[in-house]
Amino acid sequence: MASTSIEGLDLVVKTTAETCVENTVYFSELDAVVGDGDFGYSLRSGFEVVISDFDTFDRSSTGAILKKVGFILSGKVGGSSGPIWGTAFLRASAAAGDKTDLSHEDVIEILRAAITGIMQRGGASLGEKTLLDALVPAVDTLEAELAKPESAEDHGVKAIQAAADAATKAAEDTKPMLAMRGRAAYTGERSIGSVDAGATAVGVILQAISAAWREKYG
Amino acid sequence: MASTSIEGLDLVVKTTAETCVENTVYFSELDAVVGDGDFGYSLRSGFEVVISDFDTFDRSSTGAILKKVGFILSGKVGGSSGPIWGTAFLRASAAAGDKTDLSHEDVIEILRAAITGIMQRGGASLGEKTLLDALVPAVDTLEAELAKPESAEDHGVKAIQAAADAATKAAEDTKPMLAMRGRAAYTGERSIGSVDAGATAVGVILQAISAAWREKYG
Amino acid sequence: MKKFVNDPRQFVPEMLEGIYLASGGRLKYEPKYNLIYRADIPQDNKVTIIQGSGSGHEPAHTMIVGKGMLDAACPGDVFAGPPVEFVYETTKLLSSPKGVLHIVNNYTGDRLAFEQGREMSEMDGIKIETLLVNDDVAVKDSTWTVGRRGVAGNFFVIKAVGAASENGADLDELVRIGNKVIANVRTLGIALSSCTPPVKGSPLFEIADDEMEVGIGIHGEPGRQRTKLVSANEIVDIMLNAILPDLPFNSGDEVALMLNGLGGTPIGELYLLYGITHKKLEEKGIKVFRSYVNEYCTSLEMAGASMTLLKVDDELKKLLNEPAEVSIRVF
Amino acid sequence: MKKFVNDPRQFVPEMLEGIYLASGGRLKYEPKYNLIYRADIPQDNKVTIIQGSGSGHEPAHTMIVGKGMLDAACPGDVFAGPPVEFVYETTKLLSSPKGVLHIVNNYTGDRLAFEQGREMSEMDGIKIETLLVNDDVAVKDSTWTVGRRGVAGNFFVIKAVGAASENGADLDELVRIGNKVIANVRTLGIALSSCTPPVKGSPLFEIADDEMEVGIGIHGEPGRQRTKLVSANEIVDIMLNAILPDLPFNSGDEVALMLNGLGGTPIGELYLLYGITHKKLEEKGIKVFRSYVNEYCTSLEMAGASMTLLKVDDELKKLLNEPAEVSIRVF
Ligand SMILES: Nc1ncnc2c1ncn2[C@@H]1O[C@H](COP(=O)(O)OP(=O)(O)O)[C@@H](O)[C@H]1O
Ligand SMILES: Nc1ncnc2c1ncn2[C@@H]1O[C@H](COP(=O)(O)OP(=O)(O)O)[C@@H](O)[C@H]1O
Ligand SMILES: [Mg+2]
Ligand SMILES: [Mg+2]
Ligand SMILES: [Mg+2]
Ligand SMILES: [Mg+2]
Repeated sequence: MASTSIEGLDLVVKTTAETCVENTVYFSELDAVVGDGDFGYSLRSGFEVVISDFDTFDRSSTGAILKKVGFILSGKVGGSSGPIWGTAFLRASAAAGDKTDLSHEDVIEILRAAITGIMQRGGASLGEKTLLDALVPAVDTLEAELAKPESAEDHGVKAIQAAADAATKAAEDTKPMLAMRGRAAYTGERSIGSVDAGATAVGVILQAISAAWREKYG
Repeated sequence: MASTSIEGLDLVVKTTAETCVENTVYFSELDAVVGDGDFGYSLRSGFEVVISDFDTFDRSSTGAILKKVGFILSGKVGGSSGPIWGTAFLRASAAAGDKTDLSHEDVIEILRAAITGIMQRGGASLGEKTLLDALVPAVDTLEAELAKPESAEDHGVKAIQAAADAATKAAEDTKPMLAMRGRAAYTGERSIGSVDAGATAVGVILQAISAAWREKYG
Repeated sequence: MKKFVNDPRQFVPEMLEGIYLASGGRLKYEPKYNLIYRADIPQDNKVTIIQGSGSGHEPAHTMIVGKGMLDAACPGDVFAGPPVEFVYETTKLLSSPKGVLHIVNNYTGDRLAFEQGREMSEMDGIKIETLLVNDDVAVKDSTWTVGRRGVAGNFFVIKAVGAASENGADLDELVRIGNKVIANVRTLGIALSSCTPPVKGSPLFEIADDEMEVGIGIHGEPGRQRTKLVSANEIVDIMLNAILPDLPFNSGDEVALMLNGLGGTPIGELYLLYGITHKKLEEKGIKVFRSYVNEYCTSLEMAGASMTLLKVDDELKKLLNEPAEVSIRVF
Repeated sequence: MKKFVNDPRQFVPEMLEGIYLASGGRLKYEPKYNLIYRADIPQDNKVTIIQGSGSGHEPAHTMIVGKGMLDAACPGDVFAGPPVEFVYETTKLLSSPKGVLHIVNNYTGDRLAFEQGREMSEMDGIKIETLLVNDDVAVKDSTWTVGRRGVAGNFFVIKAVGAASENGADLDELVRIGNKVIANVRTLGIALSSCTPPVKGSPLFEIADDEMEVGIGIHGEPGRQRTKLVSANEIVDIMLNAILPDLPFNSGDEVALMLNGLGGTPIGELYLLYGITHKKLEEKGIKVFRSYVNEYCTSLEMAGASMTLLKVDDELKKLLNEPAEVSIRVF
């Protein structure tokens, strides 16, 4: 992964959208344990539009693509996930700007911008049992792996797998946490013992991206 | 059963009341098959007052006792059963009048008066799948048995048992009938194949009366 | 049994006491006869309108006592008509010189209690007339030896005669208006689940997860047939196909349309059914004059709905538009 | 799933269309934004009052749009706050020179959508204020990092500001009144059964036949604890013990008392709970000024009830007594 092209971003966006749609029921069931069970259905409302409208997107830059996704998610997704995921993509879009090729550093900067957006929008910090608890360690790992010289040789295949594995493990680690955000927070002590739905989703999505990436670039 | 004394009527009334209270759930379940399942509960509302107030009844005549029961049932029992059973006891009371001893003929006359009352009040004829389909054959049998000379010797024990058996069998025979009265009538064809709740109750009550009668007079 | 209840046998009295206490002085309560009545009744210049029926159909009938509706309700236990005594004592206590109107749903128990109660009251010199409500089209005519059941259409009878009686109509006039409503109102109900009378403690009937009962009675009596649960569109068709040819309702008619919940079905589903029905009626040239979507006549917590159509003329339209006040507070 | 439904994903739009059609011209409907609004809104001399929230709580919030209540509701899907776009477009379409009031139940999703929608609308020059409703006492304070949930008490906020806004109150005045209601209203809910969102098709949680969930959220979120189902008397004690010390409500206070059904519980049981509660409050010297027994804020077909107490002063009493008109027809 010497540079992340429009093509690569297309792959990431499409895989994210398809993974969310395929996992509608699974994500909702995770949310039903201590939340209200709408998480997967909410995401689907937006990501199925991303899929159906994908070919009509303005592809002139990475920022243009991300902006379109951010608009769709803000417009169509209800619950906490609409504003959170919408903001993440819109902030990522602003960071990407009109670039058509992204360096490793660009990718990390874009992901950090998304994380900052989520934190500002939702007010959550690490350890409060949200998707941040999977997303942040994943980006940390990605940054560390991409900094290694060998990552230049395999188009980032190993780095992305490492990031996905970090997310999967971190999602599992949300189990003992007390939910402090979203509807799950109302369950207090009873939220302890089950994984966070959003964090788990991040792991599932990153694993899917990693597999698709290896398929194409590995 | 050379004559039916106040004592004998007490036994009949008490046994009827206790049997209805004991069979509350059973009678209601029978009614629930194609009716609305309130039959046993409705009867209980009245007969438990009969039991609790029994010792305060005016016992100066058989008619007085029957009148009191008729009043309680009319006042306390809802659904079709209140007017039907209430009318039956009130008509029986009128037929019994101030008699303190009843001949075989008196007993039959009283029962026939009750039957006529039920028919006038509810408009039902034989074969319409109501309690009449058990009560009428039972009284017919009782009349025939009491007419036999040997019935004078055993205080009517055998005659009453024969009447009870006729009722039990007749209740079973309501199975193939189409319900034409009460809430069960609304089920049309679907009422075929199950016994009528009221007819079955008559059988159960008469069997209980027969057992109590044998115990006391047999 | 998943209910808010203390002693199940005290369910009806405790509910009635709640209705009384929540009324803020607008209602009176006589526990001896399960009697809920308007605090400002009887009035010398108004016919007194009374209903009995069973409990378990709330808000019918105890919760629709109020100005322009019922003057009194003396229900029996859950799903059982009242004892004769309730009818007689209520009629005696609330009789007016203008007379008393008994509105009776056509069930043997209710009829017998009101017939006997009327006979007894007339011996006291009270002037009484009776309306028999029988709007349920569920069961085939040939087997209706006892006539049709009275179900949710009862609401329209009460609304029309209630309004007319506030306007001073005499007893004969109320009988004419009530019978006009009865002649023009038709209902069909469909159940998705059973219900549990508190004293019984178990469901009245069993029904599979993928089944529905078409033509259900409001006491759980079976209806036309048990079928697979189908889509809301198909359910509306089943209901319209049963109701429309029965009167019949024809193109050019105006109707009041009611989608009534049976107790366990949320109001959102009723509005969904309403929208489908409204559009299908319009396609057939039948105009909805006024719409009613809520619970009016329930069967405890039964999931299900009934559809009622009332064909209206100018007189009925005017009466339905009159105001009414009952103790159930919405605001 | 025992529901009247076609394609489950069309449940909300089909319900909204029914609400629109049943309104007889009193409401308008914009399907693009799940938007139900008064046909006579916006008005230049009246603040526009808007709520979003999730669907599945009917009659809240789409069915309480009308004079003296909400001017518009733009709900999301079942149990999901609306997308930002709904909030922004609704606010833009219905904005009045006197401003717009957003009434938001305190859930992350609702808050975020309304915050972002407000930012976007303010960039268009629209004057906006927000009320955050948070009346649920269910969960212990220490874990409420996100604040309390908004539940049935929402009704009283809407009723009070709706009445004031009909009387010409400006935006600041409505915020003051709304926050006074919010400061004085407390609710606790108890579920006897779960509920099934149409798209999910299966119950949100499992609950045994002899259990109840104390402090249930209106989206099926677990509450304080799962216990054995107890008698209605004991349930009222549990509710009062959670609610009364929280404000606290004291002897000498006057309150509006609401017994709200969660969807599957028949109104008869609500009146039974009401009667018990009314008497217990009187024993404690707390006077019921006005009573509300019905469904106001449901969780689909969930069996259960919530109790809401609002401490009232002369100003709130006057506002609660004002008339209101919504499209749900009772008569
Ligand atoms: N304030 C927040 N900041 C970041 N993530 C959050 C926040 N609140 C909830 N989440 C994430 O969103 C997920 C739930 O999303 P969703 O079901 O759409 O929200 P809701 O709680 O409104 O039903 C949670 O599992 C959590 O990961
Ligand atoms: N018109 C009638 N005449 C005589 N018996 C009747 C009549 N209608 C019903 N019954 C009897 O009453 C029984 C049902 O009683 P009950 O459940 O109290 O009446 P309801 O039909 O009002 O619920 C039936 O099983 C039948 O035997
Ligand atoms: Mg959720
Ligand atoms: Mg019965
Ligand atoms: Mg009955
Ligand atoms: Mg949600």
